[in-house]
Amino acid sequence: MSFSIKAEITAHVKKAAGLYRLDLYAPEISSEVQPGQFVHLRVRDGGYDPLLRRPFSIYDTNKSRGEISIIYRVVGRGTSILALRPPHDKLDLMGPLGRPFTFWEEDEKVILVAGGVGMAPLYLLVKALLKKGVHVKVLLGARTEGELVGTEDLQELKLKPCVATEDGSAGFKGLVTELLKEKLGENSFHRLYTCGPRPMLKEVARVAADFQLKGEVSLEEIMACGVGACLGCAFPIKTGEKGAQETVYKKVCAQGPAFSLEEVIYD
Amino acid sequence: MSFSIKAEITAHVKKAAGLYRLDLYAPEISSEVQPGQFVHLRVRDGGYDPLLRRPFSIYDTNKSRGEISIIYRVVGRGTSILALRPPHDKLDLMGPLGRPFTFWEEDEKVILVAGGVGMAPLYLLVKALLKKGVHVKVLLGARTEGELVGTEDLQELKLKPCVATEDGSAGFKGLVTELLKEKLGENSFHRLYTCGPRPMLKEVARVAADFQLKGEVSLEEIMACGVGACLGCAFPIKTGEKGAQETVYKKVCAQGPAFSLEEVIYD
Amino acid sequence: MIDLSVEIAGIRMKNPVMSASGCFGYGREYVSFLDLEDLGALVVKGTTLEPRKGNTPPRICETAAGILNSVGLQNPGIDSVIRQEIPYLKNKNVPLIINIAANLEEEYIELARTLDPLEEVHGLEVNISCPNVKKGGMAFGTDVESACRLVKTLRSVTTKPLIVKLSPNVTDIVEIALAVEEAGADALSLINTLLGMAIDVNRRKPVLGNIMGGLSGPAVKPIALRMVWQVSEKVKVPVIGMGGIMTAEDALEFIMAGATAVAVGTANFVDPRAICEIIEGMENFLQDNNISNINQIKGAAREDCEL
Amino acid sequence: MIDLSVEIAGIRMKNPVMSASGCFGYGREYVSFLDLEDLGALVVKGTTLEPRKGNTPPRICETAAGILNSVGLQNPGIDSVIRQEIPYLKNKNVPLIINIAANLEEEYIELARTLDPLEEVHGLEVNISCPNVKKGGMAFGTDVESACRLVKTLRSVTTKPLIVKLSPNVTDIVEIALAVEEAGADALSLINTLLGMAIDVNRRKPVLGNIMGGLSGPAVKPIALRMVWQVSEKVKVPVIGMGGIMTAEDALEFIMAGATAVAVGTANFVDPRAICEIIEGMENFLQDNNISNINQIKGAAREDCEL
Ligand SMILES: Cc1cc2nc3c(=O)[nH]c(=O)nc-3n(C[C@H](O)[C@H](O)[C@H](O)COP(=O)(O)OP(=O)(O)OC[C@H]3O[C@@H](n4cnc5c(N)ncnc54)[C@H](O)[C@@H]3O)c2cc1C
Ligand SMILES: Cc1cc2nc3c(=O)[nH]c(=O)nc-3n(C[C@H](O)[C@H](O)[C@H](O)COP(=O)(O)OP(=O)(O)OC[C@H]3O[C@@H](n4cnc5c(N)ncnc54)[C@H](O)[C@@H]3O)c2cc1C
Ligand SMILES: Cc1cc2nc3c(=O)[nH]c(=O)nc-3n(C[C@H](O)[C@H](O)[C@H](O)COP(=O)(O)O)c2cc1C
Ligand SMILES: Cc1cc2nc3c(=O)[nH]c(=O)nc-3n(C[C@H](O)[C@H](O)[C@H](O)COP(=O)(O)O)c2cc1C
Ligand code: FES
Ligand code: FES
Repeated sequence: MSFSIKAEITAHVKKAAGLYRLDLYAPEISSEVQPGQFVHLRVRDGGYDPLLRRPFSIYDTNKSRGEISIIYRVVGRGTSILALRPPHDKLDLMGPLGRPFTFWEEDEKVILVAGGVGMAPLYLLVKALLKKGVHVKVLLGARTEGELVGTEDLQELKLKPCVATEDGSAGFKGLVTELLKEKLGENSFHRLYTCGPRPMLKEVARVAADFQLKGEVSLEEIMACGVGACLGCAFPIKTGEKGAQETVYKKVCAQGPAFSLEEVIYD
Repeated sequence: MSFSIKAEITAHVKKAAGLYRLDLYAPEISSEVQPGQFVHLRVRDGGYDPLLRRPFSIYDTNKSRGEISIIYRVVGRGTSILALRPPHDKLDLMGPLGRPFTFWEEDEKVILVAGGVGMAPLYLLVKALLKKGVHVKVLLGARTEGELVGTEDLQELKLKPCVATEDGSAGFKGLVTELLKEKLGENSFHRLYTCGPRPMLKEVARVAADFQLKGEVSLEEIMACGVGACLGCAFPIKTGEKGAQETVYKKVCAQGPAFSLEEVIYD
Repeated sequence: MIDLSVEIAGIRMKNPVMSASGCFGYGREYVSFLDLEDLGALVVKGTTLEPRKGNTPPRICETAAGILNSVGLQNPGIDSVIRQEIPYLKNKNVPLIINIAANLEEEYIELARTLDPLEEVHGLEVNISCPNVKKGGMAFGTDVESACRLVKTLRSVTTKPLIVKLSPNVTDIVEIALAVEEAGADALSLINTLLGMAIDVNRRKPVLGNIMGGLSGPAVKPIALRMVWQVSEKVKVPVIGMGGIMTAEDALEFIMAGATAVAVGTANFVDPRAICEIIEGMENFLQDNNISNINQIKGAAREDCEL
Repeated sequence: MIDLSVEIAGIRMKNPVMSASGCFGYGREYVSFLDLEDLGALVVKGTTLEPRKGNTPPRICETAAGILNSVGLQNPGIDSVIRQEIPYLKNKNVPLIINIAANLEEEYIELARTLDPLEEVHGLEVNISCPNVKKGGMAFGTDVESACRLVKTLRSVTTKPLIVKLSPNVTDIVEIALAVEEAGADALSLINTLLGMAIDVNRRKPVLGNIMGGLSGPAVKPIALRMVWQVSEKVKVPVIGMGGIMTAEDALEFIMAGATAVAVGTANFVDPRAICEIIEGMENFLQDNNISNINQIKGAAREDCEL
């Protein structure tokens, strides 16, 4: 079940330059959402500028308060307008949407790799995994310290994420995928979950394959409808048996955003 | 000389339901403006919704503070957005634009007829006429009391406007043009100036002609450029000698908004 | 009290607002948000004989008050639609119109033949105007002769109402409309999308994977409305107007221009309840203006207008 | 440092940004806001042989991210323009291009003959695409044969650079572009406005006095850009791109699509300094991207793109 509602902004805070956390009162969505799902929202009420909604992962929920949170980076016109919306404003919201991450009962130890705001769909997953007693290792990567997402929230869950920044301003200096290689060399995991920029995902998938580690990835693509009706958000996916593989286009909004790491064609 | 500036909102007050007064810091415009001129402003910075600027008469100035004021009625999308702009916001402003009202040195007694927000271009005219020692009679009309514009401001100038409302909620119950007929019957004037809805202007022009009273009218037409470049704001105007009269289209923005009462074709 | 019902080529609709093909999936995608039975008619995604993979992403690009799409008729093919989608829609109390597209005349015919026996299909919308596939029908839609021949042949293989969907990418849409009517179309849908493109100046590349795409949304409304005005003046068959309809007012503009019904496309992406809001808004407008029957204002803006 | 200069049919422009005809008056209207000499070239309002009264108001209607206009070529006629406007512009150091329009071939010829001897006129833009007058040129712009004949004849009566302005209201703009090039055009301007309309549902009447009007502004940019892309791939003469250019990025999209220069119309109404802001923005873009010459990115988005 999905809903189309007007959700009041209960809090809207700047976490770092260009990075915001938005809390919304949306009890229907809060109680239904599963990790990896997203909301599709209008940054401005009325008017045609911009015309389309914008999709954002549900970062966290507070079920007792009927709230959901999203974390977003200002990258263009829509997010710039969103950043100006004050508390108590109401946003046009659709959700929860999309196919959530899959849980495997047999998993005991999983590793998560997030690039920047790619942490957004993973935080709720971390919480769900911890609740199931799964051991969770989180790797966070970003260009620079200010672009890291979720470090404090993870610490509140008593997790110590391994951090990599390209400029060395925090943690390991280099790409998070190098960190991943190191961790996979040291330890074995039952599953990998990841979200981040496309080149990172490609490398994560390659590394995971090297270690024969399976997992899921949360993809992003420009969306129109968000519900599987327009076929706008297609992503190339491999299907069929090895040898006779074919490419088909799957809908990120309805058949994803979570896909299995191996089936996605990253370029 | 006209200017294109960013003007800070110094005050923005609701005068009545759907009626606002907006004060702007615009010293260049404040010191140049003549009665009857207007500004052309963007209700929202950036974006294409709405695309075009909106024209508003300059209602008043405070030269020592470098301010201009406009009075506007919320009638559609643009004015609705404008009404939400808070003090200290900056508006994109062009002005002063348009042909102002004409003064005739020989005039000693003039009558002004305003319909609703049609008072907007006339208030500065009243002030200028009074300064020249001209005796000014102002007739204000509106559908109902709440839609009257300028009553208090005129009282501050020690003028007592004659008021007509269609529903009788203030002053004379009926049309301001009936009041006009009465006044013209009682007294003679050297000139008439008017602004208001088109049917009112038509009737004012008819009545004035009956009394062989000349004058000027401030017209409104949808505008694009506001500076005479697009020919979008054309209004039909009679030219040529009686008998061999022709209709031409004149630009309200550059050849008006002030036109002589007799030359305009009202329907 | 207010009668919004209209009839298009024998299809009785409780109101004149339908979904536009390709913008409402196969209906199910929207059942969380509205009741399909509230629609005047449901027009499904363009369906081809064989499955189609669709075009390379990105397929959507937002433009000023519009969107470009280059979906490229991705669909599972008619057999799958009959097996997977139509049964679901069969039980809904809403007229079902299947939008068909093809490269070749034979494929259109095969599609019409396949659908002809299905009682649950109330009409066919023949897309001769998709700008997004190399041979996607637009060749038919921009050429009078091939459009005519196609419609004539289709007329001979099916008794289902034939709604022909026209392309706006033409010099003279009236000419094509008249020809297609003459050839046997029961109704006309207009407009499909306008061919457009966008460039990403930072990447120095077209934004869409397929380079060009079809423009829809409020940006195109003035063009769509003009075409509906021009065509409905000249043809006798009913016209279904579409292109940028976002609000009840927009829909009423099309009706007043001469359309019998309207379809809502891009608006569904902005508001999943758009169709219902539009229907409600139209009803309110009629109520407020003391008009009891929508047909009373059909073409109302044409009165005393000469061109 | 950054070289923005381009050449169109022998007209040397210090930058590629010109005013679009009808959207910048005769230049003087904008001198309060910018220095005319900063423009790449100044294209004046469409001018006819005899004075034209223009269409019944209202003539402007705002639409979603666009405007409809039905000015209808109101202008004082060529003699008056030569007497009243050209002398003023003569002393400005900016290439002056006169946009000419007519109903009949003979009128176009007379206009070209009249302007041919004037040194201060650097080029003629031949409007064969005005949608706003019954016989306003659009008949020429939508028919290959009459367009060709007109351009051939004009070519024979003037040595001035001939820029032919094309209509977007056609099925195949490439066909017309090629024909007009073959007939002797030195450059092509595209696009003129798209024919559209709007209805006031409360009055139940078309909004514009003339019923239909031409759509311009950001709404049409995707269509304009697509046409510039298609045409500049096929013709050898320079293309001047226009339609919805509001920002430097928009202008760069047209250049990357293959245009040699661009023209700015509706944007002037939104910001009287638009042309200057666009020039400055283009310069900054080139600087930021280490590109020394605008010609280096002409058609850049075409590389490795096949259709
Ligand atoms: C399922 C899903 C979940 C997402 N979750 C988050 C999240 O939790 N936090 C977050 O910050 N962002 C998230 N995104 C990305 C977010 O939707 C875009 O950043 C946003 O829509 C950009 O809007 P804009 O108007 O500011 O940018 P625009 O001006 O439209 O574009 C700016 C840039 O962003 C890219 N972009 C635009 N839309 C998308 C999109 N839908 N997906 C990917 N890139 C896009 C454009 O290609 C362009 O390069 C998610 C995207 C998807 C598909
Ligand atoms: C020279 C001039 C001076 C003006 N001075 C004032 C003033 O001092 N105070 C004031 O309240 N209004 C004034 N107006 C009218 C004002 O410009 C319009 O009310 C305003 O532009 C409407 O914007 P909107 O987006 O809210 O309305 P829209 O949504 O654009 O339209 C709503 C209604 O207003 C009408 N309208 C829109 N633009 C204009 C226009 N330019 N002129 C006339 N009617 C229009 C439309 O036809 C429509 O019926 C003036 C107009 C002109 C031409
Ligand atoms: C994403 C998308 C997919 C579309 N797919 C089809 C299609 O398969 N068949 C068709 O005839 N029209 C298709 N169209 C065109 C629409 O049905 C409609 O004619 C057009 O979008 C104009 O209406 P709108 O502005 O309300 O969207 C599609 C439009 C969009 C935006
Ligand atoms: C009000 C107005 C008047 C116009 N007049 C003319 C004209 O006289 N001659 C002409 O060739 N084009 C004319 N045009 C078309 C523009 O020159 C330009 O081709 C079109 O508006 C697209 O560009 P834009 O979107 O930047 O405005 C006019 C456009 C507008 C909006
Ligand atoms: S966004 Fe429409 S199908 Fe995914
Ligand atoms: S608004 Fe452009 S000429 Fe008056």
